[in-house]
Amino acid sequence: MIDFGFGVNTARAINMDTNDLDTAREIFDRLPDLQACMACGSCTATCTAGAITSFNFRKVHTLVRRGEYGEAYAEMSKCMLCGKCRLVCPRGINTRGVVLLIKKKLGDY
Amino acid sequence: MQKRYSWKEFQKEIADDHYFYVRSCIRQNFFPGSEQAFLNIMRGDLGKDVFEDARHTSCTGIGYHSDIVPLETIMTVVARQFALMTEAGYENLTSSCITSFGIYTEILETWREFPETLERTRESLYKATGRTFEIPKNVSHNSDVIFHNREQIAAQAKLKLVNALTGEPLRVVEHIGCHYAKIFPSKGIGGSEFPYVLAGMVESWGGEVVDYPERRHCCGFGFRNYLVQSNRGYSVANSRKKFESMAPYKPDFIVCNCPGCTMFLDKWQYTLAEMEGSTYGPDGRGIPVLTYEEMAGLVLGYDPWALGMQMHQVDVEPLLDKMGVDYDPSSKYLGKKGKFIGAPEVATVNCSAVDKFYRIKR
Amino acid sequence: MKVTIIGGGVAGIQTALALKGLGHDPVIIEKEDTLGGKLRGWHRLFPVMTPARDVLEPMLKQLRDQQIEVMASTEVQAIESDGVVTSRGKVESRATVVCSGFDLFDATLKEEYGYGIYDNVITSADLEQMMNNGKIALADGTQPHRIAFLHCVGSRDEKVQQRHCSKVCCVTGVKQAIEMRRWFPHSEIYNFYMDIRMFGPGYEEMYRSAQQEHGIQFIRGRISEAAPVKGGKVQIKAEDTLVGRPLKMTVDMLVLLIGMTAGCSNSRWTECTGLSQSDSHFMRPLDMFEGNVRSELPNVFYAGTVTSPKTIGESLNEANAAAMRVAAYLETL
Amino acid sequence: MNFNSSFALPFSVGVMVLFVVITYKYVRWLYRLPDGDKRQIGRNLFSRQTWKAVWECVTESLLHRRIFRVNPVLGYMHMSLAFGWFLLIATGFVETVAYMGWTPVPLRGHVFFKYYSREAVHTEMWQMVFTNVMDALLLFVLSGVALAWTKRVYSKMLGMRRTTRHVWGDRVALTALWCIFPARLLAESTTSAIWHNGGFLTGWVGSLLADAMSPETLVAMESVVWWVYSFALGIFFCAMPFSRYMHIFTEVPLIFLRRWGIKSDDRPKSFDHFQLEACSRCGICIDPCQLQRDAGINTVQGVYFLRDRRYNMLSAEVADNCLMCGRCSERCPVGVDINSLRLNSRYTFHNSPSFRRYDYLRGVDTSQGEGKVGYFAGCMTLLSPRILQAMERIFEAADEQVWWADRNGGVCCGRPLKLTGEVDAAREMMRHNTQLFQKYEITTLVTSCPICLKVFREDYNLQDIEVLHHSEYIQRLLAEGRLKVTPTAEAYTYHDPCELGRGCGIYDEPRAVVKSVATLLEPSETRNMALCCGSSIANTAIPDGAQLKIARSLGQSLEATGADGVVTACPLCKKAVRRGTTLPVYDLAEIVADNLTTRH
Repeated sequence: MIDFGFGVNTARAINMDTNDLDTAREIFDRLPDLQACMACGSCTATCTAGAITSFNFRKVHTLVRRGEYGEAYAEMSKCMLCGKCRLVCPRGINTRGVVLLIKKKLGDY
Repeated sequence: MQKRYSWKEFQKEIADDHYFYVRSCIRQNFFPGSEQAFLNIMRGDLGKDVFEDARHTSCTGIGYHSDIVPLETIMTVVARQFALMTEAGYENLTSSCITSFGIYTEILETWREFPETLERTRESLYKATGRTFEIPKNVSHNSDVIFHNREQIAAQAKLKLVNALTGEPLRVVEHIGCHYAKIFPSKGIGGSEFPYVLAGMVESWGGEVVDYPERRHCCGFGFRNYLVQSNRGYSVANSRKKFESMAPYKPDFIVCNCPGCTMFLDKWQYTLAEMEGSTYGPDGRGIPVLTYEEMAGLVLGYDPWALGMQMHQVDVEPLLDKMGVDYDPSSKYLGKKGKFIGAPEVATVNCSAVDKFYRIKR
Repeated sequence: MKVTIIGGGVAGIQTALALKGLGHDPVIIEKEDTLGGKLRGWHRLFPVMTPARDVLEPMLKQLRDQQIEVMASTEVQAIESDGVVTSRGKVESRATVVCSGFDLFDATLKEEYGYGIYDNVITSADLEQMMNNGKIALADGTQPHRIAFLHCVGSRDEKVQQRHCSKVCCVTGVKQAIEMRRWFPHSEIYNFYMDIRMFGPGYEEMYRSAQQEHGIQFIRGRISEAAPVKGGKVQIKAEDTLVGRPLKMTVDMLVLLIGMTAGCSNSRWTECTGLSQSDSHFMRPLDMFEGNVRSELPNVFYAGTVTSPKTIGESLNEANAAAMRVAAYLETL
Repeated sequence: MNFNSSFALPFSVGVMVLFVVITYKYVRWLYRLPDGDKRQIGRNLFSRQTWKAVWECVTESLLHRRIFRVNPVLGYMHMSLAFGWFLLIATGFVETVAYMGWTPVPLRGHVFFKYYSREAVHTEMWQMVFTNVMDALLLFVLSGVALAWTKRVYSKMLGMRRTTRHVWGDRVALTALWCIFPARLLAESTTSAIWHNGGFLTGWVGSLLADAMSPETLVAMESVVWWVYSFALGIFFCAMPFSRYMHIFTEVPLIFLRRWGIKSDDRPKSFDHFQLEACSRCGICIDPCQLQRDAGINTVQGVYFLRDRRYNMLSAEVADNCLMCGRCSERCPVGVDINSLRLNSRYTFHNSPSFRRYDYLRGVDTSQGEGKVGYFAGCMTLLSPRILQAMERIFEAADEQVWWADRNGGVCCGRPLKLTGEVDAAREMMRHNTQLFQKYEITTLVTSCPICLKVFREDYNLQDIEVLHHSEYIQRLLAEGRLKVTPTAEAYTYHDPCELGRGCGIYDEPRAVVKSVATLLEPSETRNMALCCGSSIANTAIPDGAQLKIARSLGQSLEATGADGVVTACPLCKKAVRRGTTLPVYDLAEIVADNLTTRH
């Protein structure tokens, strides 16, 4: 192997062909109302943790639904589970349940 | 491929004869045989009038796309090429380079949309060189010209793009330079989504074009992305994306109409083989990358070494054998008078030392 | 009094029925050999999956029962002040209602999606046809597993000179996705959209049930291009704009939700009468409110999608409104 | 007397098994108690608590006083079985002693005394008394068994809308239990038919048998029915430690341990076994559960949760799907602390090491203002700006200098996280907020959120800071005359938030505040049996639709009071109740702030 002084960048694209979508499927089979998310972002706007850190609940769960699990556990662990998001969600999604479920499915504890 | 009728909607006018020829910076250095082959085919096989003025320069497109050369400067340089053409009494410009072709097209469109820029350019050119120029009647890329004459070449063909052993058509991946039609779809044969310029040649000469998911994707050259070393990882990643996408279709070779693409699709295969150990052709070899002139030259029976194919990073011998080309493998690195011109070191992408098979003469 | 109705789609038929009811003598001129227009090609209608047939058949029956005159396979060449000139000669009338409808967007113009090039790229209209024929399958006869719908093909797109929103494709996309889920319960279905515009009663509820009960995934991002993959599949690229990352996937079937473009006959109406067209080439009604079924000419009226994209229900409403307007106009004569 | 008879074998085996298993369990659980608990027992062993425990064993384990409060018939059923059987055993023992004097008699001798004494003379007056007392007790127990049968078929008669669905082991034990006393009646009656030693019941049934059968048949039948009786006892005793009937014995150590101050914690510990196995699965907890009542969720109630956990088949879904409103514990005849057990089950499912997940909290301080009184709005109050505004007006009217801890967004109190079982991570938040309170040296901490209140009082270690709910604080201001309100003609009903009422025992202060401005109307289920709003943060499994159903049902009960408006004292309840009623819903602070007497 020769070092040419540069590496090969990895693709940024979400590849739905190679991503493992089974875990994502298990997640929304358990909480089908997550599918009703219409990405209004009010959860992220009201988020207690999001006010202090870069945690973005909407983005993380959307990535999880696309099979992008990296960082999801660590990100969801920033959540304080205070429940404000559930109160503001116009689609009545059980957001706290989503946080716990994603952590359970993607964590190693 | 039968369904690819859409190209018919994007037909452009290609001059039939009397071309003023401008060269490509990259090709002069890396594929000099291809440019010579173009002239030989045009003049010798097709009997066309192609004029070349030794005073013409780089179009400075690489500098322009790397934000080094300003627009006014490149317009003046382009105007000078046109002045040389006008002085020689020609009206049809044909360019060896896709970047140049894109530059000419872009500047002509700019002059059309903003006539004041044309006036300013005339003034600059006159002040700098005392020259005047006419707008060319027709601007084409060399591949357009070959496409235009593809049936005549087919008629004169000594070989077809067919596997000599099995009789199956060769599977060809065609790669079109981004600046050929992605900027002005109507300036390319077949438009930007399904350009037909190379596919037409391949089909006329008996090959089979492979359509694959990343067909439209850029080769990764991207000027700055290659020129700055720390960005090269991005450049090579684009090529890899294409290779990974085309590899399952087992192409026999890649044909390009752009200097940069030919170079990078060829050389990045070596780089990837050395960096990651991955190759995309059969038996741990790379996929040979040809220019359209080399492809035309092989069809017309030219000697591959005369076409400059020893300059390739990925060895072409497997392809030549497959096509049934009559050539002398041992004289690969022998120059015009039989003088050894030097051979590259053995590279992973070529799997094993070529001279083991062919006893290459030094 | 005699009234000519140009076009025998739902708007034309309903206008004729309403005018007949008001005691006038309508004649429908239809360029094709059968009445019903685009509705004939549709399988079920949103938002409650009414079979298209159940809407059309009773209307056609009424038309026959009331012995309304129909001139099929007849093309209107010009509208004049005392009637219309057709391919079968002049038809004299006191008023004309233009119900010439819309054209389906030609998906081959969005070449990058490969319609007509790749076997398993089809349009929403093709899908309705498949459902009418009772068989949905890939080109090789097998069942699709992964299906993508692309919204806004030929709508809101400057590149194909379609600036307008075709209005019904969003809900059609949702409807067809649900239908596909019923045909293929184990499939994966993705809808790629720019905006979801659920403007009508029950539409939003349908959208939600598509997401929640039918497990259809909505990805916000327009597909940029389709490319072939071995085995007749299609690779599509889009940006998942909600996470800000490009996304690609291979699908078995790509359904393009084609929009409504202005009817090709609109330019003819403009040429012969001087009636004006909107920017998107639909006929421009007198105004958007009180005169929305009237034209700039006192004896020419509009109903249905000749003036803008509309649902079946809206077209029917306009037909009734136009009939009322025509009747009022005829009384002034 | 000769006590050698083979039919007693199943009974003897059963007793042995029962004794060994129970001893093993109790010794193991006690041994595994944490050292702190053991020291606690040592301290309280010889205290008044022990006597109280003895008395509680009598009133609860035998007489089932708490069940009588739920429903007298149901209470009678449980009492007749427990107390009746106890008396049968006790009286039987005395009877044996009376016959035999103080000689060693095997256990089977006491239990099957009617059989062994059949050849003895029964003519003495005291003998007749014993015989008839024993018959009376048997009848007493049989009446309980009859009621139990009835309950299976028609539970409403005993005041229960739903009864427990049992597991297989329970069914075996239950069937055996139901057989024991009819079998005993039959056995004793058969013997009586042959030997004429029965009382009013067994004698009468015996004479009926004697009329119906020949003496030979009776003799043959006698050995069979005594075998059946012994088998029923044996099976029951074998099944008992593995079934719900384990509660018969376990309730006793539970009562003692509880009296000695042992509690379940937010992490599982050995004491939990006593609570788990003291559950008789009577199912009284099912009816009060609003998930069952309003949302049709039938698998998560206390009885099922305890059962699943005891048999190691608990799923996170069952553990998580609970509002933790505490209504079930209020009714539980054994007094099982279901919420704590559920919490530490969730700990098992969800607690993850905290690592550095809340490192981002470091240095976060968005507080403003100065004062010895700190106000902590809590996340939910931040979504109810009317409460914030009302509190601001109240502080201003009372001339209080206030330090606002989280008005611009702060760090959650940690209780929601704790309630999901992530106890370790919740500590991080608690530590952060504690440091914040200490940094500003406040002496009083007021919060308008009962969720925060509970965690401040229960888990925070705020030594010198008095923690008050705003209802307590406002009531105090009113009492001290620092705040004056003008009464209105409105009539309000008050909704007890679970965390405030059952959680912190605060019922009277908010009512006093409401009464200072309006007439107070109580809903039918109030104070410790007040309904939950359905939006409890303790439940992470419930879908939105079910929350809404519960809120609507609560709304109906509040509307039934005829009040002009609903007052509550929790921002989360306020939002939830509003979804379930058309009445206006206010926070306590709002009605006070709106009716402040302006000073001149």
